[in-house]
Amino acid sequence: MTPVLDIRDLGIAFGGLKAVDQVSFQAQRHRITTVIGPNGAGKSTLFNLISGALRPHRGQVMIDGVDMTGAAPERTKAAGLSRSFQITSLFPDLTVAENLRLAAQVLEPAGRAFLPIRRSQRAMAKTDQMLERFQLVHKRDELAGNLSHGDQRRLEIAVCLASEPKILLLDEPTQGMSHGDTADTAKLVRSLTQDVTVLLIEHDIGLVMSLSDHVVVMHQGRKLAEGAPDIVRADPAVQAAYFGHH
Amino acid sequence: MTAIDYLQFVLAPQVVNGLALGVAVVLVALGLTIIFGMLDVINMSHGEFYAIGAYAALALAAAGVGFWFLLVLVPVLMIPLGMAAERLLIRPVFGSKDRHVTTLLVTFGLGLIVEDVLKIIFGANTQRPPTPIPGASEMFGIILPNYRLFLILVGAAIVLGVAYVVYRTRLGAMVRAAAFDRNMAASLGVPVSLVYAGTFAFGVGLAGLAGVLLAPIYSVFPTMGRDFILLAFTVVIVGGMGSIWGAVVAGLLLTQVQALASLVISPVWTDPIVFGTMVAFLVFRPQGLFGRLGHA
Amino acid sequence: MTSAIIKTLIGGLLAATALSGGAFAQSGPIKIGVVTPLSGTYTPIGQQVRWGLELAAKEINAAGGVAGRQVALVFEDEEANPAVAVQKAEKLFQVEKVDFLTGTVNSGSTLAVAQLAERNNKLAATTVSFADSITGDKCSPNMFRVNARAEQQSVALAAWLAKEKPKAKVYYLGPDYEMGRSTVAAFKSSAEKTGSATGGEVFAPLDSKDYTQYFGQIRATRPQVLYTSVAGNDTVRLLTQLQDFGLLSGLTVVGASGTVTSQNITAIGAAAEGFATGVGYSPQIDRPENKKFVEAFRAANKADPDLYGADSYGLLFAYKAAVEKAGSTETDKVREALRGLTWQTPQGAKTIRAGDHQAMQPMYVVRVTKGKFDIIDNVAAENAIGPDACTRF
Amino acid sequence: MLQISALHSHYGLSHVIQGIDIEAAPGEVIGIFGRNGVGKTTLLKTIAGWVKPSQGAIRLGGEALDGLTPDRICHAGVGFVPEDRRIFPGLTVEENLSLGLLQVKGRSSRDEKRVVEGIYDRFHRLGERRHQLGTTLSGGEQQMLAMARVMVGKPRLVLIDEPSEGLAPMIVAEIFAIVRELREQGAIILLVEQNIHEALSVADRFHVVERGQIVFSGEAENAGDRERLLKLIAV
Amino acid sequence: MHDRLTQSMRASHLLALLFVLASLGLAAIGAVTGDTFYLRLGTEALIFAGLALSVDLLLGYSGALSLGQALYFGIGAYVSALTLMKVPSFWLAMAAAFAASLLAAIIGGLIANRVRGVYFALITFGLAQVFAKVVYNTRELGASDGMIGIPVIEIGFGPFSVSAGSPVGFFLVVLSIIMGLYALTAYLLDTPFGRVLTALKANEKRVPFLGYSVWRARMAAYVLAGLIAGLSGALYPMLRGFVSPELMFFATSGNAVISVILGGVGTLIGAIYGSVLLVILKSIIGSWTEHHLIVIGALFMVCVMFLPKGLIGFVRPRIEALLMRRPQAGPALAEPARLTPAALKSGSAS
Repeated sequence: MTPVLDIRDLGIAFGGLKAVDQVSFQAQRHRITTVIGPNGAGKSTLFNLISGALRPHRGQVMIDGVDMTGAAPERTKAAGLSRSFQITSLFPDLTVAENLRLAAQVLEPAGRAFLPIRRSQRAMAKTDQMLERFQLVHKRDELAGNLSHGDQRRLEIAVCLASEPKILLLDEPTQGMSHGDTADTAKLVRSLTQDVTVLLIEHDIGLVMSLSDHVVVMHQGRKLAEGAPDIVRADPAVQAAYFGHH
Repeated sequence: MTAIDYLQFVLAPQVVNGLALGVAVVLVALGLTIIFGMLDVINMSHGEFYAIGAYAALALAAAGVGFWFLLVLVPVLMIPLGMAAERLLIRPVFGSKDRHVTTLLVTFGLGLIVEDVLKIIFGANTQRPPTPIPGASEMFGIILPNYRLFLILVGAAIVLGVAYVVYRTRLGAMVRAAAFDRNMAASLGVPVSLVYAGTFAFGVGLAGLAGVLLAPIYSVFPTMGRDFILLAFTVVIVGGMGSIWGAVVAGLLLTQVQALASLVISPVWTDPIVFGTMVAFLVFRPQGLFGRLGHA
Repeated sequence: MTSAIIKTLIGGLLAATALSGGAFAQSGPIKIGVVTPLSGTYTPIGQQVRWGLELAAKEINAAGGVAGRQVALVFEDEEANPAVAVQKAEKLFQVEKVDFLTGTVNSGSTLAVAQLAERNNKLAATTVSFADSITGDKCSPNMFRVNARAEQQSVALAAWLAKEKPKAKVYYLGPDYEMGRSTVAAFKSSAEKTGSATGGEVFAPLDSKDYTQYFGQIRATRPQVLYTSVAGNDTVRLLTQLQDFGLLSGLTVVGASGTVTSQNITAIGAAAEGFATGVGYSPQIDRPENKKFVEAFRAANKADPDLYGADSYGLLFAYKAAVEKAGSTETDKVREALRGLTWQTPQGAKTIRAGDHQAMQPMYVVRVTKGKFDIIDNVAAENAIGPDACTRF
Repeated sequence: MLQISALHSHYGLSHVIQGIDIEAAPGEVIGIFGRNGVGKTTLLKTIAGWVKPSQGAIRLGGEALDGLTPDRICHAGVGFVPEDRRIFPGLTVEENLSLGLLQVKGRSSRDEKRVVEGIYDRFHRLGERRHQLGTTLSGGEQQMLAMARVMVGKPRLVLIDEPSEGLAPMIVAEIFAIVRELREQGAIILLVEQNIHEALSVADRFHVVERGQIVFSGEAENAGDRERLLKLIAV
Repeated sequence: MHDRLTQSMRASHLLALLFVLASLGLAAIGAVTGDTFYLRLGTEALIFAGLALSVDLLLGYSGALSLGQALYFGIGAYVSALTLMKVPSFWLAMAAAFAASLLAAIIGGLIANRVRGVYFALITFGLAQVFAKVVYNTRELGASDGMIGIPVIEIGFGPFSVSAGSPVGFFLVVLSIIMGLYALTAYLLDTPFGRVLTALKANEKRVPFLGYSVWRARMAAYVLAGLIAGLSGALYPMLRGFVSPELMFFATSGNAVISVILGGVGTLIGAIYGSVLLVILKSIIGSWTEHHLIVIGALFMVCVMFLPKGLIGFVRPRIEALLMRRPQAGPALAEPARLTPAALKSGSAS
């Protein structure tokens, strides 16, 4: 079986700095793959390369066996890849339900684009389903900009999921959350794997260890190690990267 | 017409006259580009500040103030006006999400008002202060009025002076630092909001100075603010928002293009050409020739 | 509920205007609408129009009015924009129920208002626009012109030029828009008829900042005469720049009547010296009627009248004569009365040619001497008028 | 004396600093450790005035800093070396340095010159490149410039965020030498650093931050505290 | 259950209905009193309301400020005028204006949509300026004088026909066309397609990651706005019988922007109310003083600074609140109490 996401030898440089350098790994279907690494390791840049926000200078991005290297975000989206952002990027002037519906309306056939939104039944149903699943039903008509931070982070994931992607890229979904919210979110992310493959950036090592099926460690743009959580954890190179050089 | 005649009577004067116009355009564009580069504000009322400068010069000259003193007095008088405009109109909307658009709209409204107020105070008729330096000089058969010669020199001096302040002094470093990185500059002790207001006022003062200098050549009337503004915007965009050298190069270049193009095609088409250049730059090189001063 | 309020409001508004407009139209004052630029670039001209009309109305009313009825002027600002002019003209016709309309300055406005007058079956006149087309190929049975059109001006000026500088080489510099091109063409044809040679021509964009870019061509051609038809601020710039560049010495500058006027002559200063143009009016015209008019105008407005002020002043007397002759303010009757009407104005008798509604008038050539226009030549009305090119009526 | 008590701040809607207390005396280096995204940077930004505290107090030598604008905080004696150095791109090395002089008011231009020359003596590479644009320097040189820019102002409190990030080990050692010099000048230093080993070599005490709160405080010299620290932020 | 956008559109529709009723009232009164001027002035206000509508579609939904929308208005007017002078057919003129403004908007969009924000504003400003200058100097188009002599046409609707010269008749025709354009725009904004446009203003960066092409959405909005402006412009020569280059000048575009700001950005109906309001204001101030620029300028600045959602933006949330309360008054009493503040906030915040 082909991996749902196959990253081959990916690289990009800004000026002289190799932000991502020869990174290769695969994400297996319905598994959680987590990218970790100290600040500036190139994790977010990697996400940008995969999702089409940046065009790589070298290497390939294969989604479900199809080469999507350098494709624009709307095309990687169409290929089944959905991503969230480290800094919440919602539509603050729209309500929670509208945010979700906007994402879900890609599910509708193109011909519906010019029919009233009420007729987009699949998108409407999906919206309700997402509200339910992410416990946002009672907030459906609130403006996304007025939600609490935790709710915004959750909505961010819900928006990504509303378009029924194959792959979900989550960039620090628990950033800025309280302990309780973090635990809830972890549970939520775990539950997502029934439907999708998850690629995660996360700093909370406890969370990474308990949640991930596979961990990729990045350091200064390069892949330092990869493997099962506890194997990676024991790797001395990884320890050194985190604590500095001796 | 012989080739020599063409060169002496047509081509050379065209280039020299284009230079004088270029200096005028640069003078108007200078304040505009500094305000844009520093504050990210498109000051649609810049032309009206230029008109205020010209009218102030006219009124003060009528009250017996000499031209040389006006060159200093008018810009100085414009500073508090600029400060007030920044404080009352720009700052309240400066933090809004659509700063570009809101400041553009607010200054657009201000321009409407100023134009009408000038008409109420000074009447609708065109006026013109006497040329402070009369006469003309001839060099190699090219006649250039002394005042234009003076304008070219003073224009160059002003540009150099402004460039010196901006690029060579601590004050200039503070301004540029605040434009690049507001927070970092503040953390080094730069009083950022004062610098912003001061820069806006400085730009307004420059517009006023341009008004004093150009009034004897281009005359004074209430709608004069619209005169240079499109060309000045073009110069700012082509030169790179906030770049002083960019404004100089683009101002001189565009006026030369205009001057030389008008030799071969109907002058009416020179506007579309200049404008086409602006569009081409916006589309293909939005940072302009020289990039920008900062991104506040 | 709100809609009800709006309805009532609008209803009241309409009812009020209907009352004020309709019921007293025949017995009250004769209303004359003036749609003229009171803001924007043409404001100075609009001001002269206003002053001239106000003075005439005052005098006519003091002398018992028109056919015993007082004259009331209703002003509207047209912002030198035909779209606004038409809207305001319609307001004057429909709401104010004016009997007659005047005041438009730019020819676009005049033409658009002429068409509106036709559709409203009212009469209008211009005292400023001099585009030949207004009483030529775009003539209208409802539009009259009491000022001199471009061709009259050119004929007079060319006749003088042939005497003053026979077979001179003339260079033409016009503003690059319809008016500029037609005035240059008109003068060129008149001047070539009287023996002048054409040195070259150039059209500068309207609102040019700098005319120096054309000076090279002018110097290279070495003309004796420069004809120009730029106006307003553009003239100030052109002439002072010519002076600054030392081009005025040995060059006779002539131009259209709107080129140097009382609005910009002060700003032009010494650079205006020697400028000659063909006009239908000058404050210097040595007639007692004119002296009286100039004095009254000065007393009222603290400014000299120029051709716009004088022609606007004269218009009201034409209208008065026509209404009194027709014995009515009805459009058809007044139109008939205006056709062929001869009446007295400060500058002498004018006659409206029935064929194209263009006033025939003696033409003067005036030249700036010491900041004032001096009359230096004149051409009889019938020699300047030119052929009737109107085919519509 | 630095006193931070019950400090809270928000970044947008996210409640980043959730009640932090820190005290420090002149000449003390305090290490602030913790994983990414726990609020270390926001803590420094809040002290520097880039982020307005939503609650709590910051006092330096008895003077209240909370709620002041960054330039007022600077003049109160706070120097800030932020993450990514924030060298002004259009300014030369010397101009970058000269802005640091603004912190001390009323210095004569001769004094200022002497201070700058002192910096060039101390950092030869900056002296050699004084007329180059600051951004043309290498990462290590930029970090030196950022620290020198603060040094010339004689601050009482220096906030340093990740000075060793992305730098080669040799340069990291130099950077920490500068931190020591600052300490010797009598400044209080708050040091956010991922390179725990280097940081502990200069720090007197440290705090570990997790989700906006201090979860552990210890002495740099105390072996037990160090062990606890490593456990807390271990991979 | 309706979402907030649908809800605020419903409030807009109520205001639109109110507008139509008031207009019909005016028409009725006008017909009774035999008024011509006010009806024709109203017609003109409606035509310019179409232009304002197109500005609002760009500014209020896709977030792009066009300072040169008069370009398409002018193209529509000129093409309609040229057509009418050859063949006096309403439908042909509208079709020609449609085609011409479609073509022009595609070309203009390809140029202007390369940039954003303030650059977009400057490019649209310049495009209109240059094009207006060219028209101003083209003799075949009447140059600076414009073109007169556009015939008064009969507008055929199957068995009926209305004369463009009839004040009431043409007022009603224009009213239905402009309100039709409003309805069409409002309809489109309530479709999945329209929601993508709305998303552009809210957070353009996120849009491609939801699977929509930003460029295509911006182009669609631009072309649609160009068409609305062009079709509105096509009506102008039918009303006034002439066209002049001033229709494309900045003053025309600027007035449309002022109308939108006055009425309320992003409300659609606000553009229409704003346009009518501006005409009334100008008419009142114009007869009182020639210094109307001061009043308009000051009002405009006040709106930008203190009433960023304009008059309708001020009124509409109240109507929304009313609308929300009514249908849910029965079963869910708790619901409206919680929703109202949010609905109110949506109007004044942001």
